[in-house]
Amino acid sequence: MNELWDWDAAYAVLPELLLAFLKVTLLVTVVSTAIAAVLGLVIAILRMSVPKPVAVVINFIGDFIRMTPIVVQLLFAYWTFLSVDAIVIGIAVFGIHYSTYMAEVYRAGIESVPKGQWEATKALSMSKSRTWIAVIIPQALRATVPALGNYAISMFKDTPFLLTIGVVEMVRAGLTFGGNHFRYMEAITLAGVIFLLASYPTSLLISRLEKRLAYNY
Amino acid sequence: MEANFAALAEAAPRIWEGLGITLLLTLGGALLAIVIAVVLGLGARLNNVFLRGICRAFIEFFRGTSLVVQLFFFFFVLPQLGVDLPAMVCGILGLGLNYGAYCAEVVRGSINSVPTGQWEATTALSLSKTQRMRRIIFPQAWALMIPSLTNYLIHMLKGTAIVSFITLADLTYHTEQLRQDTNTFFAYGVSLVIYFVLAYILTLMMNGLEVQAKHKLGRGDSLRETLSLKAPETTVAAEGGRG
Amino acid sequence: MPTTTEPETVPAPATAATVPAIKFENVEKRFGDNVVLKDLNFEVAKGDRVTLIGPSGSGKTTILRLVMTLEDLSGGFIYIDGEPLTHEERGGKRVELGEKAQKQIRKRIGMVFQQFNLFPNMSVLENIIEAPVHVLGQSKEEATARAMELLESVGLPDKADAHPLELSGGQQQRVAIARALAMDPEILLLDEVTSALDPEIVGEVLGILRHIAATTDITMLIVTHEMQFARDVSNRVMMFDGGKVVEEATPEVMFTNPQHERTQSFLHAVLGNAEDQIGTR
Amino acid sequence: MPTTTEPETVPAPATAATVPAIKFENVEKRFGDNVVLKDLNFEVAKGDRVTLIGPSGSGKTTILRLVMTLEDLSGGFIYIDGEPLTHEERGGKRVELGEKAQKQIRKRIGMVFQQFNLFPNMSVLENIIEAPVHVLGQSKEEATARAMELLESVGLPDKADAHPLELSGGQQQRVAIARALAMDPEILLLDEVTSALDPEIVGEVLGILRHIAATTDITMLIVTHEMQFARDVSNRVMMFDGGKVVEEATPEVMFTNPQHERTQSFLHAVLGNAEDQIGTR
Amino acid sequence: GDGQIDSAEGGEGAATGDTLAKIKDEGTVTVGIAGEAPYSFQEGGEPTGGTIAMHEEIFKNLGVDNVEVALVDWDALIPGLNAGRFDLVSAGMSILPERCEQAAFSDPEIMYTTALMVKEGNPKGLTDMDSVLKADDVKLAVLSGGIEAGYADKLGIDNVQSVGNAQDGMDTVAAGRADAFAMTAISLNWLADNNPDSGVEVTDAFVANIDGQEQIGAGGTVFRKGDTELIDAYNQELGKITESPETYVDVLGEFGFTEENLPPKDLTTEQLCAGTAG
Ligand SMILES: Nc1ncnc2c1ncn2[C@@H]1O[C@H](COP(=O)(O)OP(=O)(O)OP(=O)(O)O)[C@@H](O)[C@H]1O
Ligand SMILES: Nc1ncnc2c1ncn2[C@@H]1O[C@H](COP(=O)(O)OP(=O)(O)OP(=O)(O)O)[C@@H](O)[C@H]1O
Ligand SMILES: [Mg+2]
Ligand SMILES: [Mg+2]
Repeated sequence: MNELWDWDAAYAVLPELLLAFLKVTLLVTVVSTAIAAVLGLVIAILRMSVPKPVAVVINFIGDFIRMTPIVVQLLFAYWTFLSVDAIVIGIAVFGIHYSTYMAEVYRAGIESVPKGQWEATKALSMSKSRTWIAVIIPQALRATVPALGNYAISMFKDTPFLLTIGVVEMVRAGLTFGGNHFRYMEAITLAGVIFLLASYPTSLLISRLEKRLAYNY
Repeated sequence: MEANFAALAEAAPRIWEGLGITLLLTLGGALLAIVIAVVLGLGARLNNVFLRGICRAFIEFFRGTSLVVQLFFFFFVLPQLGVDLPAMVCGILGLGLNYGAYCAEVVRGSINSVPTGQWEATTALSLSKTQRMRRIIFPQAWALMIPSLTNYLIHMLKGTAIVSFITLADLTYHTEQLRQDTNTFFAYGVSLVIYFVLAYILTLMMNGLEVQAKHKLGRGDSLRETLSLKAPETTVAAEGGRG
Repeated sequence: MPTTTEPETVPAPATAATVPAIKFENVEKRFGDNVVLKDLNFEVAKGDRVTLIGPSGSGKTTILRLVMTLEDLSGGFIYIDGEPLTHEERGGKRVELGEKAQKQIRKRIGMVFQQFNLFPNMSVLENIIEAPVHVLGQSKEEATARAMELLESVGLPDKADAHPLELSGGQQQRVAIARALAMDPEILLLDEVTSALDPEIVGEVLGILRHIAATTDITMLIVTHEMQFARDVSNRVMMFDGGKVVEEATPEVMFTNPQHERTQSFLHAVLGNAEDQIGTR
Repeated sequence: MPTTTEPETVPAPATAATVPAIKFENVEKRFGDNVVLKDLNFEVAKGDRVTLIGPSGSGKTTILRLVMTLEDLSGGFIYIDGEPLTHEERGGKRVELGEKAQKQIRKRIGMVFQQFNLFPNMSVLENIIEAPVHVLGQSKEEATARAMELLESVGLPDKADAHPLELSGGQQQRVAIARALAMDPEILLLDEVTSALDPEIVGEVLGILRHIAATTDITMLIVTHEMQFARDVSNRVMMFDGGKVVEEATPEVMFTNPQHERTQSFLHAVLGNAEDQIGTR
Repeated sequence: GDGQIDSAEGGEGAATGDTLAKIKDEGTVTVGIAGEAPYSFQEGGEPTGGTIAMHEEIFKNLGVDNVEVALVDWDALIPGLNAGRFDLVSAGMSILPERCEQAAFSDPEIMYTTALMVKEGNPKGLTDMDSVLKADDVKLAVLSGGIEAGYADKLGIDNVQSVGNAQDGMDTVAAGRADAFAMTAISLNWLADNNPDSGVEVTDAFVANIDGQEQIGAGGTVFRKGDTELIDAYNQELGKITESPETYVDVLGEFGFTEENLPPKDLTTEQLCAGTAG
């Protein structure tokens, strides 16, 4: 019977995990977060400014995307858009999936801007676009920065799903190593540790940010 | 297309069974998660540094490592240490602990956002700490936390899609099998729709719960909300923790 | 001018001097089923300072918000300088004006809110120059120069770069007043501008307003609980109740010799509170 | 009793009649670096009705909150009926009392808040019987009977099953008063209980309190901006400023002939606001 | 059922080495499979496939009538074996030196040759790995973690797309996401035969050649390292099947296995584990 933990295997798999982490996991997380942040805001504003029936449609699509597993969405997109690279599909699906969450965060943020602020812009005859840009969005954003960070972390931990469309991210790299060497324990455990090491400090940073933003207001 | 539907009809009983597994995991996981969330959420507010530290470590650990890793340990490693749990128990345990840790932050955040006036009134009436929490604060925090809990319930439903890793034949597994007999597009389409309908129903139920809870606090009245597919509010303040 | 009235003259077109600054014509305002204002008619002449008084819920705030187009008008018409504000009669029908037309008129109206509503993401100066620069198209220098003048006149010349939330309530309200004045409004709406302030600070804000009333000819529509301020600044007081103007008079008459029974009991409750309200239960 | 004083008698132990209901001894309260109260000493005799007045931020609320143990005491001692509330001197050292001991004394104190703080998850009746049942251990019937009496006395007998948020502000505050009284407190703390209410409603709440003052012998410590109410109900007024008692007198003296310059200017600002404050800028 | 993908209960706890006694006692052996046709998979809920047929035969002879399967992910086969969730892995896993350090293999059971699945008509004219390497506009799909992935890596083919399972590989080629899919000939032929409408075909099998060295690939059954008694008994029965081409094809032929897949007598697991075969 082989022992539970083998340091040699751990040393052997670590570079592969880190490489995949840097090349795929981090790339997808960062680019997709940027997409989600921007697209989410666009959706949130669009929903509040288009006619009701259009808003209903946008809402429905958003709900559909938000309420179905990202794994299935990845597969669906992968087999539908055949000329697109898997990594691009991955980034796009993560970006779009999380943009529906971000749209909700922005909505909450926008709604948390006191009604008086809207009224003041009207009393000053400010235009709609200027109202959004100069008053509403800056205030809404402050409240949403922590949530954005939280979703980035949660996206980060969802990246293993990329393995279903053949993108070799960290966990896939670990499993491949495991398959070749029949040692999974070290690969999976180290992947977990890397997740923890990357996400915990980030979330600490976010809660500090959260507190600072809260006090400044 | 007809061949697709024929294959679907043929696979229906198995998909139905997979649906059962998915629901069992979701609801079992949710029950465990809420218990863990309340325990850890309250524990993370304790004055005792030691107990609080344990709760915090627990929360950070289960949030920080990913669900796949946790399932791997419960199903494949624990037996080597002599603890041999059935796959379903492993699944529920993994989901419950993972999402319980997330929800603990929701519970803590919601309790903290019950207005200070309510806490002070309980002191002015000399209620004990347990009475205060049980009778005054928690019932009010409950209404605040439901939207975020709904959010995580949907996450959990979606999270069950990976349990084939621990030999559970859930909805995703069976629709994945369906793919061998139908075109890929169709199989995943069916899967998406089923998940959406499930999530929709769960959301409606939770919205109903929220309306009821808010109504008890004398806020929010209409059934209209129950009927609308209200997006789970990500109340930035109440969430407090990390999504 | 000493000319005799010529009988054949057609009714003179409303001239600037005779057209009221604000005119409510059969105004109705409903919130759902709740009719707050019904068939309301009144006029405010140019340069007038009119105070609205009345019990809580009588619709005073609603009137100001209608003028500022913060609420939709359910029925009737409001005219500013004789021009329709939100709706006009066209071919016997009541038609809503386009956003553009409304905006044109809205520019002439300024409002100061009970809760100040300063923009917390901008400095005091930025708050004041925002609209002049982006709405009136003033240059940044021009707007800043004017803003500094206004800050001077509200007694806060050294707070230009401060953050609004660093200021006390009274200071915030003075900035809000400066911000409204920076748009050079013809009409200024004031809704309980001191009721969110500590009693000791109320005076400084009212002093500023008194000064503005004394040195400009801006038309003012004021809602306040400070009866002394109403008496001091306004030249007309309108008592509202049940969505109607119950009584209308100069402050002297209104506060010393109210005619209507409802006005009497209201003033008794508000002014007389300290003296004998307690004993009347 | 007609006995002569015996010279050899040791100082009589503090009896119920002579021990003050509340005693502050060298009380200090800091928030971070901000020293709000410093070396504060005063006493409130049993059955006294003491009103605290003073400018905003002078620490009035803080004093009430210290008595209610809602704030930690930074230094000094507070005694209730001669018993230490949160800290006592033991062997020359200042030691904090256990939660149990504090709770025992806290039971004798009731507080009514500016924002009412009724529990929204309970009906009016449940709000009132909550503490009697779960803290004093009364039976539900007993507590309900007493609650109905109290609701009667605050004029709301028909609102027992209503939800707090369905009530007007004034009604909510009356329920809050009933809830505090249901614990039969020896000391009642009132912090600006009317300042969240509409002016017209203030009277009904003050009337209730006047009634309570007239019909019970509860010791009351009151913070209010309603000077007339202070004059009406209290038998002592304490003026605070800079964390100190600046002046202390009966209401008659305090309001008609204040001695201290700070008191004069404060009362001038608060009471005289309507008359001449506006012109003084 | 209880939702478990298999219908079996699996082995109990971590293995203790007396697995042979246990399965004889119970009359049931549980084998882990990853659902790969034609080796071991389920059809209509029933386990079937080449290695399954072989194991049914062998364990019947060992006095164990009942072969039950636990269907898991490919990557869960070894963790599941170690966790005692089943008694052995029936998936024709390749015998490789690194793997031998962690688990025990039976004697060689199946010889592997490689083939390429390509679009019908083989538009790029591919024949083997070298032809893929030479053509510079060819994208090659490989099973992630499969031997072919290693071949591609060693040959320096970098236009590679990894796929999760054989079905994905075929779809990838059929959909044009890749030009060729390299895998064992047995699997590819089975796939192509069972999906006549998919628009793909399979090239002739070849033995991959890297740096002039033929890559001898052979697969076997995987056991826990301590189960020596079981392995010995198993190998003895296995020998009766691999004894001659006739007996071999008799058992496995139904699933597309031929004489070519019968390992040569002189090839041993020791050689394969030491990397000295071929
Ligand atoms: N947004 C709204 N939705 C529904 N009802 C409203 C709304 N705003 C005001 N009302 C109702 O309109 C009536 C008039 O309100 P308004 O605020 O104009 O009164 P007010 O005279 O300003 O009172 P106060 O002195 O308390 O400020 C009230 O009955 C109020 O409940
Ligand atoms: N929780 C707190 N944290 C920090 N500072 C506080 C806190 N509560 C009160 N203070 C400070 O203590 C001082 C006294 O406050 P307090 O509320 O007792 O004044 P007050 O006399 O009741 O004023 P007001 O008339 O405005 O109610 C103020 O300077 C205030 O800023
Ligand atoms: Mg109003
Ligand atoms: Mg106070």
